[in-house]
Amino acid sequence: MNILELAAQNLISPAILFFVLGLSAAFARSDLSVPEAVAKGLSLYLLLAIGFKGGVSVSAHGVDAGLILTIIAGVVLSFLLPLIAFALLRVMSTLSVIDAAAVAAHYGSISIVTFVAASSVLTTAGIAFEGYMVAVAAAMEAPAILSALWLVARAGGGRSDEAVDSGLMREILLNGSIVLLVGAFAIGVITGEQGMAKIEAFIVAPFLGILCLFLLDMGLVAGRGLRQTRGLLRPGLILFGVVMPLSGATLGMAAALLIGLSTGGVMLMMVLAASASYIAVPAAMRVALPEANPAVYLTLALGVTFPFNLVLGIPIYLALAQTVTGGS
Amino acid sequence: MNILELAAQNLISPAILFFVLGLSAAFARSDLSVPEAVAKGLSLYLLLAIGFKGGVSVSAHGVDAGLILTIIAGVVLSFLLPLIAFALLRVMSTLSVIDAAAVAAHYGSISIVTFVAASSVLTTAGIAFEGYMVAVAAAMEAPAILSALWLVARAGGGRSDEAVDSGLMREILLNGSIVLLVGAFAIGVITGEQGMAKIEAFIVAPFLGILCLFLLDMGLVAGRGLRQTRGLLRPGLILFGVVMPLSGATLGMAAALLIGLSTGGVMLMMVLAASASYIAVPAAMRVALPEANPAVYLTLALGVTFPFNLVLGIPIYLALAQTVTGGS
Amino acid sequence: MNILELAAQNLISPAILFFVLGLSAAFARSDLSVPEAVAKGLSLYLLLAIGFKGGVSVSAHGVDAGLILTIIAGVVLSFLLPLIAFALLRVMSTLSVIDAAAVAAHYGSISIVTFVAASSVLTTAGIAFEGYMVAVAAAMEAPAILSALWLVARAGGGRSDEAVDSGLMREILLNGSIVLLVGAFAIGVITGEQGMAKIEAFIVAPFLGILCLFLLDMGLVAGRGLRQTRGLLRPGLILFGVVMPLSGATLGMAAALLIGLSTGGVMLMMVLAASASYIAVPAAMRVALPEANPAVYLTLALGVTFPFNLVLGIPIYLALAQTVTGGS
Amino acid sequence: MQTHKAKRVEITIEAVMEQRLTAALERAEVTGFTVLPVMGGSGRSGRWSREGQVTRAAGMVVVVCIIRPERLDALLEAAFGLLERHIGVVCVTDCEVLRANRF
Amino acid sequence: MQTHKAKRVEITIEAVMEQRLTAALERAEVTGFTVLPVMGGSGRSGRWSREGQVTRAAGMVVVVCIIRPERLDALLEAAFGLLERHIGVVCVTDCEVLRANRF
Amino acid sequence: MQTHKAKRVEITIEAVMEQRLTAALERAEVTGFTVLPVMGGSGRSGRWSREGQVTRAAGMVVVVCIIRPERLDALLEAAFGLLERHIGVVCVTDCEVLRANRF
Ligand SMILES: Nc1ncnc2c1ncn2[C@@H]1O[C@H](COP(=O)(O)O)[C@@H](O)[C@H]1O
Ligand SMILES: Nc1ncnc2c1ncn2[C@@H]1O[C@H](COP(=O)(O)O)[C@@H](O)[C@H]1O
Ligand SMILES: Nc1ncnc2c1ncn2[C@@H]1O[C@H](COP(=O)(O)O)[C@@H](O)[C@H]1O
Ligand code: NA
Ligand code: NA
Ligand code: NA
Repeated sequence: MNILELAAQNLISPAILFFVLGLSAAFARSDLSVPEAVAKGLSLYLLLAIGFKGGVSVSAHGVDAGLILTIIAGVVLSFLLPLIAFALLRVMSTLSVIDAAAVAAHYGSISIVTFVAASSVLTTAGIAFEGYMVAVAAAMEAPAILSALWLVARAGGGRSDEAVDSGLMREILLNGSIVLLVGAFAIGVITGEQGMAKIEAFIVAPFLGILCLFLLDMGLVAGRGLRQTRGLLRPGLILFGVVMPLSGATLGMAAALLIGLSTGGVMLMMVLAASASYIAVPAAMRVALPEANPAVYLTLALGVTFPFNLVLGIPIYLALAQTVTGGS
Repeated sequence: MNILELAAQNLISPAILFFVLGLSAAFARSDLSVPEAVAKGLSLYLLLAIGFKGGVSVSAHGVDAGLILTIIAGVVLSFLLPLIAFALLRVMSTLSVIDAAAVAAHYGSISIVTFVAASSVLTTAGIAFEGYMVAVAAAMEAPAILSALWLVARAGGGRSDEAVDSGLMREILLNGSIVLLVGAFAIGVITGEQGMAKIEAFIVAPFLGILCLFLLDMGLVAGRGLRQTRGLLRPGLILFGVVMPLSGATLGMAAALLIGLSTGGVMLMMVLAASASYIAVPAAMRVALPEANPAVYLTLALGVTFPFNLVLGIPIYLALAQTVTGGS
Repeated sequence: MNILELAAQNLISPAILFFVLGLSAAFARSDLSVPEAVAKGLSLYLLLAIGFKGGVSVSAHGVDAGLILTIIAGVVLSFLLPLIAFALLRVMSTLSVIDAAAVAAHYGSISIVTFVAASSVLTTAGIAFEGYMVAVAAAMEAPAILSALWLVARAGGGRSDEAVDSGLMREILLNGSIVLLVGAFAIGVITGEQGMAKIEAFIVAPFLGILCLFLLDMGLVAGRGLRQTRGLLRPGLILFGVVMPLSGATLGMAAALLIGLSTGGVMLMMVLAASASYIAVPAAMRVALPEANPAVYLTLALGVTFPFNLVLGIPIYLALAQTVTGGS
Repeated sequence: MQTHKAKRVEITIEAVMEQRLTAALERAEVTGFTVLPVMGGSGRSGRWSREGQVTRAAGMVVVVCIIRPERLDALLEAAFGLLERHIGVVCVTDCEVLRANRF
Repeated sequence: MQTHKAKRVEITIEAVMEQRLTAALERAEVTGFTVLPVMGGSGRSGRWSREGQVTRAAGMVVVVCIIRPERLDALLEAAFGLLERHIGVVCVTDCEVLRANRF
Repeated sequence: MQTHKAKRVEITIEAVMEQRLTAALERAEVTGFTVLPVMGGSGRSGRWSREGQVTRAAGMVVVVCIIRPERLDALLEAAFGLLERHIGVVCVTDCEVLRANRF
């Protein structure tokens, strides 16, 4: 299948269309909304399911040498990407050092929903991938935050010397998403296929439907964010929100090829590098860099890069991964 | 199957019994309750599922000429029914013009849960219906509100000249339920059977069970409403709450026969005409006719007509639809 | 299978591991949490499902003479166990009369989640049990509260003469959990296999998965409770939290053998007698014995006895039930 | 605009006692009140939080009553009868209201 | 610490009117407000509770605005225009704030 | 009934800062506080709302402390240290409490 066909097929999947519905409803100022508790419940489900499935897959195929290497590569990428993002932002935008560093932190980290959407595209297409990629996702959440704080400290801004108190480090490393993802992964490894047999009807069958409902909410939130901050996103920033994921994906692809991941693994590594956090990093930024404007980083990550990755990025990354690995 | 058997079978379906359980728990002043966020989550699910299923069915069977005609008929009914309801109320009750108009608006509009319950009775009985009926349901939500405001304006009451600001019209037309119903319908049309295959396990399999849980909550809410407003509902009003749905159903049947809908389609049109809104219209009334007493219209719609339709109306309408169409 | 194998197998079931994950996350002070509304929604689901399944099973196998006898036995146990618990506490701890009585009330009553976990172990192991055990569970919730208040009155404490106003008795008997459990049981009896066929995909298939998510939350709550009250639980109290369920289970086993329940029935009766309430009884204690310290009884029931029963108690009780009934 | 003196009474109380408090308020002829949810708190009986709470027993609510100054004592008596044995806080503030005839 | 006199205005209003109220506040150049959820309440139109509510129509919210004293009248006019026909309560309290330049 | 003068301090603060604020309050020996949820609001950093929020970062909470007047300054110092760099509002009101020994 060529890249256009893939993109077209991706575009008319229910998941993408529910995201577009949410976006449109928000733009039209409909009062459609998903209660906060329900949205949080759905995201707990997605983390639990994706983590557990990854763990079961590792327990079935065993851990090949790639696991450690891939995690190291992920961590290095997470440290590195904010530096690239920061450099791009200083050229492409007029953001202050603090705002630019805060945005950069988001792009070094990852968006787990983009990962979930990408892995469900792989599953639908029948393309296998390394189950331990969810562990890599978890490992990539935090390092970017340190890079960003170092960027600020270097520029002498933001009192970042006292910013990273021990409380913050614990909060970042033990934030709920990471703990549930890694915990469910571990439980999947321990209980294996036998555990999967017990809870498959909950974990696997309704997964795509629940993803649709969750993406509806993401569309609503992203749309409301975009509507409330119109004017804030100058062309340069919007361009950054598209160029940066493509740069990240390229680096992710290089790393994945060096390690020798499968087609699916290469694609997921690209997705991780390309996606921008909107959960763990924004919270950390509010604590450590309160002077940075949340409207900038949230709108960019959630309103520009997330939709770009979801709608166009995923088929592009998949097509590239298939080309470079010679995968079908 | 004759009408009594149908009613009996309907009565002992889990869905009806969970509604009765909710009603009884509320009357007995149990503290059983469904959190607001969960109730809202369940209703999002029902709207998404029923809309999507309707859309997929349209994509499979094609749109016959009936779609446009049926929507027009629905809109006309929605404009018309409040006038009949208002006339009946002026005769049968001592409600003020404003209260009567507010009640009338509810009966011109529709109750989507009654529609969902009716369509699941059809599905269980293996009776097909036009998938576009969910679009008709959406189209019937709003017109009744305009009729009711016109009734008030004609009587010189309620400052309704300024009542329908442009904000209110947008709120009514883009209220969350309509947007999700129509959006999911459109996504169903676009993605068709292929989309259904992906999310069937979420949309179809657990549907009836989730409806049970939702009806439990509806029973609790209706029961609490009835208990708190005892004394308010005079016999004349209660009688109206039963006579009006039967009148609406008769008109709905006539319209559906004129258009030539299938047995299932006729029955659903009756249900739409017979049911009374308890989501979109109450909210609109609070904004446009704040002087109308919400206890009257909410109790009548939710405490009298909704249970009547659910328990007795649905089997009656089905039996009639089968008789008049010669359907099995 | 011997008791160690059973315990080991129980230990590596996803449900137990998610509970352990929740406990660990709480101890590590992660911010992982399940929103209150979602936790309540999950518990509504579990009550509805377990009640309904019990009812369907009764409708299939008929009610044998055991039902009435077992309920009577359950009620007697619920009255009796607090006296034993109280006596043990006066010996093993330095709790005041009021605190000891409040704790005792919890151990006479039952924990429905422990019951749910135990019955899912039975289902997985393919061991049948009497469907009416859920009715027994409901009947055992309340009597213990009266025993505890009597203990306080006898000691002249706590103004318990005025404590049990009629409002409180109604609240206890009609508390949401009991009403939903008994109501769903009755609906299961009425609609039988036919009703089950309609909602099986909601009630049965995802059950274990939802239990996992719920136990994750229980682990978080229990862990936070333990962390916040460290120092409060002296060794004597912790010992009581383990000795009391074992004593309860022994009495429960004796009663079940007298009545002649099946292997599964004996095991569930042990579980009911061994488990401690953390929903109905704490609420009643806050109203009737506000002077009793909630940290003591909640931590003991939720932080000590619940994990003990879940992890070690259930396999022990099952092994014993198999031994004494000669069940396989 | 024309405003009128009134008292704002804020009662923080266990959720299980809410019904009993509002019934007592109604008996004391308090004409209106508003109930606000509470996420967590801390006091002599320690820290608690609503997140992941599985039991009704541990939550609290805030009941706010705005009343005419002359009705304050009746309200406090009614509330105090109930609160005496229970945890909870009562806080009274002077305030001004529009539409005094509603109170 | 240095504090400054201000007014705390608390408006209890139907949830369906929230958008219209906050728009009116913005037109009256009120620079900030906070919206709190309401679980239930009682007044002349009876008792209501959020639990199990299936309709948007029945809920209320509390909107809290802290403003400089001299801006009170403009705010009350703005709110009153909306509240006249609707149920709801307005309550004004004297207060002190830190960082007065924010109001 | 016998009431006692006290201060009611209401701190509106980002949810991510809640733990740090309550820890600071505890260090300043504030004996009790209550945390209320916030649905949305508006201020210099714009309008926000809790509905459909997927990120912890954007929410706020209100922390209410009732304290003896003489302890006010210690509390404000503690809160201010934290709030200086963060968005949020502090509002102090005079109030009367029952059972003064609890504060
Ligand atoms: N000084 C205070 N200020 C505000 N809320 C308080 C105060 N003291 C107690 N509370 C609230 O009342 C609850 C019970 O207090 P206590 O009885 O002291 O444990 C606490 O969890 C807080 O929610
Ligand atoms: N005196 C009052 N004190 C506090 N809240 C009130 C008061 N009166 C009314 N309310 C609130 O305003 C709502 C509507 O009041 P009403 O218009 O009197 O029915 C009630 O449900 C309460 O939430
Ligand atoms: N004048 C005010 N009155 C009430 N709440 C306010 C006020 N100003 C700000 N807030 C609250 O504090 C949050 C942050 O304010 P700001 O730092 O001005 O963006 C707002 O979203 C409101 O919830
Ligand atoms: Na990234
Ligand atoms: Na109708
Ligand atoms: Na027990």
